[in-house]
Amino acid sequence: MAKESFYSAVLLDHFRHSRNKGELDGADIVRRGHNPRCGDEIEVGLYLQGEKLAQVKFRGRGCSVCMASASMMTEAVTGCSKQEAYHLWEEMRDLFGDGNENDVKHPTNNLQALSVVREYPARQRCVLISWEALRDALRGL
Amino acid sequence: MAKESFYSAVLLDHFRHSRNKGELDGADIVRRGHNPRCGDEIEVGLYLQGEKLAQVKFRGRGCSVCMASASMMTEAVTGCSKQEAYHLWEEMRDLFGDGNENDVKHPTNNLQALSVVREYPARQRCVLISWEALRDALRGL
Amino acid sequence: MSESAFLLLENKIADFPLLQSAQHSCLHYLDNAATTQKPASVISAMADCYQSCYAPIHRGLYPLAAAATALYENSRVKLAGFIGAEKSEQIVFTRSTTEAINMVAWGWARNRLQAGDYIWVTRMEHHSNFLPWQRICKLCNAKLRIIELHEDGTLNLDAATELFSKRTRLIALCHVSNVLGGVNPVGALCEQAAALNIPVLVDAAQSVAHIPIDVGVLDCDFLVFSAHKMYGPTGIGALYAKSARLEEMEPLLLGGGMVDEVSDETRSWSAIPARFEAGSPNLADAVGFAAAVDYLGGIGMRRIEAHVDSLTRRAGAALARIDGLRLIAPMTPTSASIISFDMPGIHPHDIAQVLGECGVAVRAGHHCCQPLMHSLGLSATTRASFGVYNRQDDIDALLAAIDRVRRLFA
Amino acid sequence: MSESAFLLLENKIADFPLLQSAQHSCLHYLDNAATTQKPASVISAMADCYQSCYAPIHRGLYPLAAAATALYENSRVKLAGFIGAEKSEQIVFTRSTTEAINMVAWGWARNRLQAGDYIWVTRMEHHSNFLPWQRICKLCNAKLRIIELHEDGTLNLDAATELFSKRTRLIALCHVSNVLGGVNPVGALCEQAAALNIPVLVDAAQSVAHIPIDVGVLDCDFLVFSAHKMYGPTGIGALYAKSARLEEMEPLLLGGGMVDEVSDETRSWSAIPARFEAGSPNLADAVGFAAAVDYLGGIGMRRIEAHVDSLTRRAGAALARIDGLRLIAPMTPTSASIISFDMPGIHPHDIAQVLGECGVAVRAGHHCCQPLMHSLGLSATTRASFGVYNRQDDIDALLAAIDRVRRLFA
Ligand SMILES: Cc1ncc(COP(=O)(O)O)c(C=O)c1O
Ligand SMILES: Cc1ncc(COP(=O)(O)O)c(C=O)c1O
Repeated sequence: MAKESFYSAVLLDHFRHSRNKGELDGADIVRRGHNPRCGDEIEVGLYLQGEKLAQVKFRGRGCSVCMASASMMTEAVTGCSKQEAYHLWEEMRDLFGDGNENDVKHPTNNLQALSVVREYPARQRCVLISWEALRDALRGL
Repeated sequence: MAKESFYSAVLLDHFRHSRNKGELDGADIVRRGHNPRCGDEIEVGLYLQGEKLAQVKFRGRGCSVCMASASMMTEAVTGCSKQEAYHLWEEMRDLFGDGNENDVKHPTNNLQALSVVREYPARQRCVLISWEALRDALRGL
Repeated sequence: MSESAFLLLENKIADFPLLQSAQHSCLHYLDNAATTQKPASVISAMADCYQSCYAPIHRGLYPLAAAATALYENSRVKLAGFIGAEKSEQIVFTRSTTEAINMVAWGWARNRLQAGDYIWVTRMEHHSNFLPWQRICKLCNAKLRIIELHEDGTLNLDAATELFSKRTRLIALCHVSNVLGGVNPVGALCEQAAALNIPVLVDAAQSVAHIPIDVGVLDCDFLVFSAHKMYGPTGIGALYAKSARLEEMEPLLLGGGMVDEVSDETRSWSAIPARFEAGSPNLADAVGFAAAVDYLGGIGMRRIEAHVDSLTRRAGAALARIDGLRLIAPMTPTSASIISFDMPGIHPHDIAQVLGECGVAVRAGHHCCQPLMHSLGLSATTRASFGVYNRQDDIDALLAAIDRVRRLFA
Repeated sequence: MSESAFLLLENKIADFPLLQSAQHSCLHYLDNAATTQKPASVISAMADCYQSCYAPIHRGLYPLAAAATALYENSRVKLAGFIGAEKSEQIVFTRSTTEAINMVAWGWARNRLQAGDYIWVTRMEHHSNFLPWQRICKLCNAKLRIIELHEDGTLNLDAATELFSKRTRLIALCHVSNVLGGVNPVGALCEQAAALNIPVLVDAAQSVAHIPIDVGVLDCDFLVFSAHKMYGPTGIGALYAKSARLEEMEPLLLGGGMVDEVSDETRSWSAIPARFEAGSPNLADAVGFAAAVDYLGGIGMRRIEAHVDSLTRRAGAALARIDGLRLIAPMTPTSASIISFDMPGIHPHDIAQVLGECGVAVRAGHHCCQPLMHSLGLSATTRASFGVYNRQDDIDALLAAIDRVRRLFA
């Protein structure tokens, strides 16, 4: 048995009861992220108010990590400025991107449940799909 | 040190004082054998009297095994009928050819000095060059 | 079936250092279709080679080099014997199954393909037996034709109406699918194809460790497999071919050891099989490969087949009884070593991850079979696959872990 | 030179099980340019991998598979560090130097070569760095141009007037010749070539074990080498390339693990380096490769260079004094690890055979360098080559054995 279960209560909760999940009608911008290797696919929609992300929603299908990560992402960036959100994306990329190094900051507060995924390189893409959609949406604004 | 020296007195004698070596003028047929991998090259000439090989000569260049084998070959087949000579070639092929088996007859009398070469697959081609020229000459008659 | 009738092989775990180590005492390794564990005899054969008989091959004139060359060529002879090849020269050591197929596609098929010709594969092929043909067909303006499947995962040969047409240059198919696990009727296919002079390539990557193969009986033109899926080392595989096919084949890799004469403008190939083994031979892995063949031979392929088949059937029957679990291919009388399944609503990655936490190693994904996945309407499946060292307790652990998956994600 | 100044490395024989075994206690292994012996650390790293961390790479979702994947990717990181590559993705694991060169010739050069273009190689190239270019040039109606040599075996760059012409698409040359042993001025060549945007491939097969290499400084576009010539396992090598070159390169082998999406008609490549590693990765040999890098790093490349260079010089000086023996290339200030010689009237095969009987392992033949042999007017030479474990007594044994050759064949 692994020492620490991959499936923490927080992760499972975000998977079972995903936040901000639903149709993306009326979003200012929608972008898609996907992993062709496993067919997972997430669309992320941003709703702006001035410079701030008033609401961030997603829809799509994927494994528990993919769905939980999307759910956590929407919570983490709602209320952020575009710069703050982009900065969070950069932190996630450094943590879960290819060739990530060990000397990176671990995610703060509500993203911590994803840390365990770093030990499973094969699942890291699952974390990033929604974040990549967020990045593309931010760039597209 | 190897148990049995590769260079027996017989082999060295045939190398240093090769029998039947020289120009092939007036031969009934001349054929060439060569090993492109090491540049060795032997020409064999047959002189017939009726069905018998009255004389067999060679010329060329090569390593000691190649030259000694050619010299021994000329001694072994001189006086033979064409069939007898061809039969000797077949025995040599079985002994020194690729994928030779262990259950073959070892060479008789004056060819015995070559037996040790069987332990060195890399040198087996050296033995066969002159025999292949002999085979081609016999077939060409 | 009683336990005793079922346990055809005594416990083999003691032969496998990784499986008997304390560290992995709770491991239920059911990822054998991806790669198998290695017996001590294979590991030590390679170490012994490096420790007591290591030298360059084919060129050295000193005793150690002659001994190393003999070791290498003996491995070839062993491999030839294992699959019933007539001559050891018919075995080319390759890097893998994948390389072997690329060698045939590029070196043999390409020069024979005309615009409009067909190469046939099946819907269940691994990418390694699909992509090389796709590329070669594109290059030659030929057509890649696909034998589709029946609902039960078997080949729908009736629908492949042009399979035995005059335009077919080659049929390339797996002996056993790495997703569905069924055994394809390669013998019958080879026979029909031979009557029309159509060469057949058999991808034996998934069968060679579990099913006795005799190329003399099978009569295929090409057979390819990898050592690492048959308890041998990584980094080596084999291409068997009929001598006439090898004579027709152009080498994919050029370099040292495969030419007789080289000038600035030209070169002449060496004899077969050296012609297809450019570069310094992979001595140690060839020795390990031969040791794996010895290991299999020591147990006996018929006994292995019965053992693995029996395990697969038991597991299949038990899985089929689980609510919310669907076998991808129904168990057929010709199943072998592999079971794929699906738990609708639960992602295969999550299934495999939870199973992994329970010490049950299985694989989830498309298994390098996207054409098949698309046709099944799935993006991934979960796969359990069996080997000589597996036992009933591995099946029990698999079932218990699936129960946990259901509780976690229900 | 005094013995103490010379003996830069303490005795390394204890690190090498084969050399320290009783069976080979009289062996003087001087065939290092063909392949080197393996230290215990390399042999046990591979055995350990099979015994405690073996599983499929890149696809498994269970802890053992994650650990095996980390082991594989760590090996890549080690290799990258060893040659100073910026990113580990720039290291592609190949089967060998030979495969790496074929990958570049087929996958990169072919798509860039137009009729009339040049690829330049040198007169001293190994067949592995000659034949792939010869074939690709023929295929594309390009011209294979050859940098000829001075009498002393160095490159005659002045005579290669069109080397830096607009038509040159690539310069491919060895860092160190496997026959002549001199070090080519690859740094200066790369610099000149870079100014004209001409890519350079450096065949480091003979240098990487003896000379520190930093691709950051060297600035070549491609660098290729094999593990088995640097105290590592057989069956694995590496291709380093600049990221831009890798992006331009088409994969030679297609199969599992190197595609993202596959449909019946198309496919999309995976990211680099996976794109170039079709089929199941060669985990154990990658681990052994990394262990070899650790071994070299543990001694220090500068110390190894000094040791091997010193031995080579000593042997060269002694051989040069022997009547009836001719060094093929005079010792230059840049000699490294290799000496070829000729004894007119005595066939190299006989020299090597007698040396072999005396326990001195050297190589005789064309060394897969027929273009060079033709230009030297020889069909073969005898070659002695040095490694970390060689010492003065190996040179003494070589000299004594050559004396025996002279007496036997005088
Ligand atoms: C200079 C050089 N290049 C290339 C090679 C080919 O290396 P490998 O046989 O490991 O592919 C060799 C050695 O055989 C060599 O000496
Ligand atoms: C059916 C089948 N063919 C080909 C391959 C490719 O084998 P390898 O990765 O050893 O080249 C595999 C396994 O990966 C397979 O299962």
